[in-house]
Amino acid sequence: MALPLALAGCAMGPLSFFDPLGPVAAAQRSMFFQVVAWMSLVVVPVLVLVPLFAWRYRRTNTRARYTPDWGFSWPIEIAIWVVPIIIVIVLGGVIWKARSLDPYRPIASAAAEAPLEIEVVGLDWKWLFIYPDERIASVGTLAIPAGRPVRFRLTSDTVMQSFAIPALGSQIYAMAGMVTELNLLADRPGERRGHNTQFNGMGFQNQRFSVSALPAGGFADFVRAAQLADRPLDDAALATLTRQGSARDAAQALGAPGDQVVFSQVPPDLFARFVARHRPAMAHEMTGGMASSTVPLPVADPMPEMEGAHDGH
Amino acid sequence: MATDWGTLLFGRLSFDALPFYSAIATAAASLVVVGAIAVVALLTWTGRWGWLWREWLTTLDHKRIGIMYVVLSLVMMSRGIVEGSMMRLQQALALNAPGYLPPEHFAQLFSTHGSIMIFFMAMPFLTGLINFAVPLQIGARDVSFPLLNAISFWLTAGGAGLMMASLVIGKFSTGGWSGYPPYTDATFSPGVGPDYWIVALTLGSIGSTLTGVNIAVTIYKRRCAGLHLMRMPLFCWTALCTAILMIFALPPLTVATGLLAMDRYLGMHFFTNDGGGNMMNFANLFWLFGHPEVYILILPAFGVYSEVVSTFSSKFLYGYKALVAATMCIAVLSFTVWVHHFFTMGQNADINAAFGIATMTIGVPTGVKIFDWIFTMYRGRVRFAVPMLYALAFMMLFVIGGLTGILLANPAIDYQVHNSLFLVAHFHNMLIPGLLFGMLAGYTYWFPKAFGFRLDEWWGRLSWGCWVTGFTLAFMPLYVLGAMGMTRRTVTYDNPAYLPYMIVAAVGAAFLLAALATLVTQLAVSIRRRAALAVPAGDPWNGRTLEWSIPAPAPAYNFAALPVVDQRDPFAQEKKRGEAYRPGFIHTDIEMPRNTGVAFLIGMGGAACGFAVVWHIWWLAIASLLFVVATTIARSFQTDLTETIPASRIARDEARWLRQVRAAEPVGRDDETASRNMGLAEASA
Amino acid sequence: MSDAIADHDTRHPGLNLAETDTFAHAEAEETVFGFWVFLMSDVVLFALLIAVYATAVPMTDGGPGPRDILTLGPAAFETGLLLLSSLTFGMASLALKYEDPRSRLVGWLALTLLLGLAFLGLELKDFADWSAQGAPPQRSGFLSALYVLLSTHGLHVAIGCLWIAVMIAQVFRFGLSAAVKLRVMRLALFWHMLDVVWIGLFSVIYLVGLSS
Amino acid sequence: MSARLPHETGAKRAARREAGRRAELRSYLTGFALAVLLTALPFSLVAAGLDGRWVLTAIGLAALAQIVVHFRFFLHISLDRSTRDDLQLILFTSLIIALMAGGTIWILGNLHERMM
Ligand code: HEO
Ligand code: HEM
Ligand SMILES: [Cu+2]
Repeated sequence: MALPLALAGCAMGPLSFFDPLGPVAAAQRSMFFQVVAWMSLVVVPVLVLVPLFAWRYRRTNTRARYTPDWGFSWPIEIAIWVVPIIIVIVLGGVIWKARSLDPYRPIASAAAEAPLEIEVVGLDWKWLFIYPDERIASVGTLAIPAGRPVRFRLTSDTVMQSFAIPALGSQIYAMAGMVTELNLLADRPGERRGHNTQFNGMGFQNQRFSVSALPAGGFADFVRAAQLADRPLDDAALATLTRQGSARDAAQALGAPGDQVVFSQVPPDLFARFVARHRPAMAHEMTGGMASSTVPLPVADPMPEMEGAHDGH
Repeated sequence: MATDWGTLLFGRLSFDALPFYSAIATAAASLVVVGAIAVVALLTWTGRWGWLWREWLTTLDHKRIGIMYVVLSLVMMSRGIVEGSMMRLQQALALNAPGYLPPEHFAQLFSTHGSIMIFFMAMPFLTGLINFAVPLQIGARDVSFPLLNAISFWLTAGGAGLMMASLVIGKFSTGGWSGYPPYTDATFSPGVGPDYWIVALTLGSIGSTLTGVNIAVTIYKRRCAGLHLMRMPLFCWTALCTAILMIFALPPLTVATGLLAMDRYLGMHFFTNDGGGNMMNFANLFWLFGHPEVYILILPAFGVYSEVVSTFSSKFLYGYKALVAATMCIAVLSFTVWVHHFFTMGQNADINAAFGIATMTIGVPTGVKIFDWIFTMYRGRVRFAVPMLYALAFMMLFVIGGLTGILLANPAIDYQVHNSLFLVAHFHNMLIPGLLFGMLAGYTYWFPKAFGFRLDEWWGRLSWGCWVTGFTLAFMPLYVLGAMGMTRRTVTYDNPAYLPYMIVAAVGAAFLLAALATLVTQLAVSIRRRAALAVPAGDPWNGRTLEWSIPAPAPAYNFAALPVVDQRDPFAQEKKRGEAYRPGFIHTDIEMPRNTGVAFLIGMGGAACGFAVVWHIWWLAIASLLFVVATTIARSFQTDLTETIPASRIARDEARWLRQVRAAEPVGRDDETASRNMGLAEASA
Repeated sequence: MSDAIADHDTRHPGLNLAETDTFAHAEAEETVFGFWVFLMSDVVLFALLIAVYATAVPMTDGGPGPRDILTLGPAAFETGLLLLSSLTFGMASLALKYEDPRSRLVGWLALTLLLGLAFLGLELKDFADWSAQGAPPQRSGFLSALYVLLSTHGLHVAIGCLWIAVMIAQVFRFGLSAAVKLRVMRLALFWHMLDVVWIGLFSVIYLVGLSS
Repeated sequence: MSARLPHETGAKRAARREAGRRAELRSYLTGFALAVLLTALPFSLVAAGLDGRWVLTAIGLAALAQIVVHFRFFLHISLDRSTRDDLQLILFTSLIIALMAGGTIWILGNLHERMM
């Protein structure tokens, strides 16, 4: 099985870690093969011995030895316990080392730049990406600078979702009123895709987005263009976004072409307010108790539509 | 006011609940209704209602209850496989196209399919085999608590009935078999779907908890003289460990679904987004149950393989003690690994690593088992009868699923393939070649003991071929799709690279449908040929354990005289010493529990209560609950609960059987599948 | 059954009938043991509810926390009632074992029943008081967990009360038959286990909640 | 040891019964007294408004001790050879509870720390 996967390589498409764009996914891929290789040490013998013994000791083969009362042997016994134990110890070591791939752990990079902060809000059925320092946001597309680590902080304004960009690395859940973290790095420019992997309703299959790892200059251009574009993330835009529908639906409603929208003039504490909607006490801590953090989000109550779309009619 | 009366009487139930929202749903519902009407008509036509009531609905005989469990399981399996195939067809058609299933219907399908397959196919199947075989293998006349046994069955059947009802009245949950809130909370799923899910699972899990208690106590307290624990057949060991897992692993499920019900019905805040709810509690509770559950499922299958490999290799089981130890290791370890189902939730790397390593540890005893079976074949005389074919296919395919399990157990790799079709491939790889093949092997193996005739061999092999081909084609491509990033529970997709794999998988699903069809055909053919396939002497496979030492079908009281055992594989040893088939010296009267409708009534009362709760028909909920309580109390005032089978009748039965044995011609193993096989094995195997 | 049963060998928890009723004692080996196994499953359920409660304590959503609504007095009183009921059930068990006059057994059972009902009454009063103070179970995750944990135990007590009533009826109807004895023995296990569970509950909810 | 020695006279048997009964009564009363004590102790600590880690420890220990008392005196679980079966069952249950409840608190505590 490993072989076709390895051969397939880049043919695996834009959602696969078998065609990695960053060190985390690359490490995961190599670990995948490592585990397969170690496991083969015991799996291959099984795949060989089962047909071999079944055939050699088939009833019609009267030449084979027959020892009906034999039922134990220390050497065999020791081998079948000890070899797997050793493999488990080795693979346990692999796991122990792989703790460095903890999604919360910042990724070191050659560039001394601080990681780019991106805040991610899971909506039905799209992700809202907020660049707090740049005061821009996007839906349906995620642009990141290649070579600079990115630190995502995630929450959800609806049910649980799981944020994944396989080519870059790990996925992690996003839940309402809570914040999870994810650190990723694209080590070279490229185009890939990301999605939600946790079923969350009837538009789940559309919750995908494009990922562009841009060269440093390209990213700066992206930010500048977004800031200049006159599409503020105001209350009306937020109300549209939080309505159920895909990124394409949102883009359409906002009069943007295609399935992506980029926003400017993002309110500074938008993410905190999304969190606060579901856990008022928390936003206080996040923003150092600033009063603004408890200002309710001016979003339309999504309840009425949700009823229909989640439960169907 | 009229509307208030309507609500009072019918709760949320209205004509909108009928499945006219899509042609396919209407068709499925009609099929259920037509099927039910057909069964009722057939029973009335053939005048079998009385027979059904006396012989089956009121029975407390562990063998019949076991058979009813298996029948229930096969019925639910048919639905589950059809649903699985419908999803495969959808995905084969869904590249940049809506396919033929609307998303909501697709979501109901994976939810019902998963819930049915786990709770109303796999659980009843293994419970049925355990019920049927364990008392026979330990030389007992019944389980410890026959009435409780029947209650467990009827509660489970009630849960299954609600699953079927959800097809006709209202809709099922769309939250998957794991039903994660807040998606399944009232805010996001205000309909009846999750309520059906909660109620059906609750009935099933009460049934399973009670079964667990019953089986564990039976094995502890009812073994025949001389049958020490370390002389028990391996199937009994796995049954014991499964029972213990049921006792301790089902409470978390009850808590999880119960608290979700509190959220939904009483507006509480256990798992809601707001109000201080925390869905992570649900994930934690669900998998505290969910992980041991998969070992509840697999252990009895392991037990069957142990019996089958030994019997069809005509050899002592290799490494009996190691197999026992490995079984116990698996049972205990299965409580220590649940976090691997939510590595991506956010807990720290140390916790993930600890649980990842613990997860891999289970591979060691599992591997020991596999090698033990391999070395059981070594220097044996292997016969490729249907149960053995299943065992061989299992060993080859299961290790691949085990390998992918070890991959998933590595948190860093799981961060990638979690929620992908890679995971779906992994668990079907465990569930079909592991669990289902084991159940089918057990079904084929013990069928003659239940009904007195073997299953047709040719159709059995054909079915086996379909299962193996179908599984391989339907699920191996999913590993690749998962690695390509395709998520589970996806109704449509836009990546053309997925399509070829999806088509192969759909072809595989067609084979699996054929496997189901051949299984049914096999049963029909075997019933028609039952005279030629009869094995009245009771030992068609040259068996080694106690259940083969009695007639087929086994008499209601199992053993004319309770056996005494002095070593492992007692019947094989008896045959070897030429001591088998000796008449008992003295026969005594046997007291057996008398049939009663109480269990049936309690089960149906439970189901009615569940239905009423789903639809908020509170008067009915209260009435049926009171009915269940009253029935229980009334039963406790009944005396005269047993009936006596006179010694004379037992002696007569036994004499008749011994005449049949003497009349039967002993067959060698080459003629095992010929109609000459009357269930008497030649002395030299 | 075997001779082993004839001596003091008990293979089940609870009352040992070996000296007074061999027949019931032999039956008990299986029946009472089975019920005990079931109780273990039930205890796990409570342990999980307690764990859920522990994780829910901070989830007050700005509403009342443990210190705002819990009071030690009623808890101590409820604890006393349950503890006393354990003793009265113990007396009932002895009356059963030594085949005292029926009235004595019934008397102890009835007393236990009263104590159980009093406990339930107090618990319901607690619930009513808290709800009146703006702390109903719908207020927050913490309060949901509190009510559900307490009322699951309460539900068990209620079932125990119903069971006691049924057993009183059965004593009148059947006398001290083996079946009745076995049922009372199982009921005893149930009742005592409820008290054990209560130890966990009052320690975690009231004592830990109100200390520190 | 056996209760039914065939040559035992009626009067002797009655006396033995009476002795057995008194012993059991004493056992119940002892259990009750210990349980009251082990309840009163932590209640009074908390009522006195004491706090700190040691109070929590004391509450835990008292609860544990009281559970043992209930098992020993009311449920008649002992360390005798013959009752090992149920003792093992209790220990296994404790193990499961430790794993499940302990694990839950550990994991959810960690999640709480990292996500809220
Ligand atoms: C019967 C069912 C069954 C069985 C037996 C198993 C067995 C195993 N499972 Fe699987 N599983 C099953 C059913 C499921 N699993 C799941 C999910 C699941 C996940 C979570 C993935 C995720 O959600 O992201 C992990 C980590 C594993 C790991 C394992 C491991 C390590 C084993 C081991 O027990 C395998 C052991 C066998 C081995 C290893 C092969 C033989 C051993 C040899 C040859 C010796 C050498 C071994 C070593 C050196 C280790 N499983 C889910 C998903 C539920 C859902 O999300 O809907 C289901 C239903
Ligand atoms: C025999 C033919 C079978 C087919 C064709 C089949 C097919 C499928 C499909 C298509 C899915 C949905 C995958 C997705 O999420 O995209 C699925 C899910 C599932 N299947 Fe099967 N399956 C089969 C047998 C079984 C058996 C025997 C079991 C269990 C004993 C089982 C248990 C499950 C479970 C638990 C799920 C997950 C449901 C969920 O996502 O909540 N399946 N299956
Ligand atoms: Cu698992």
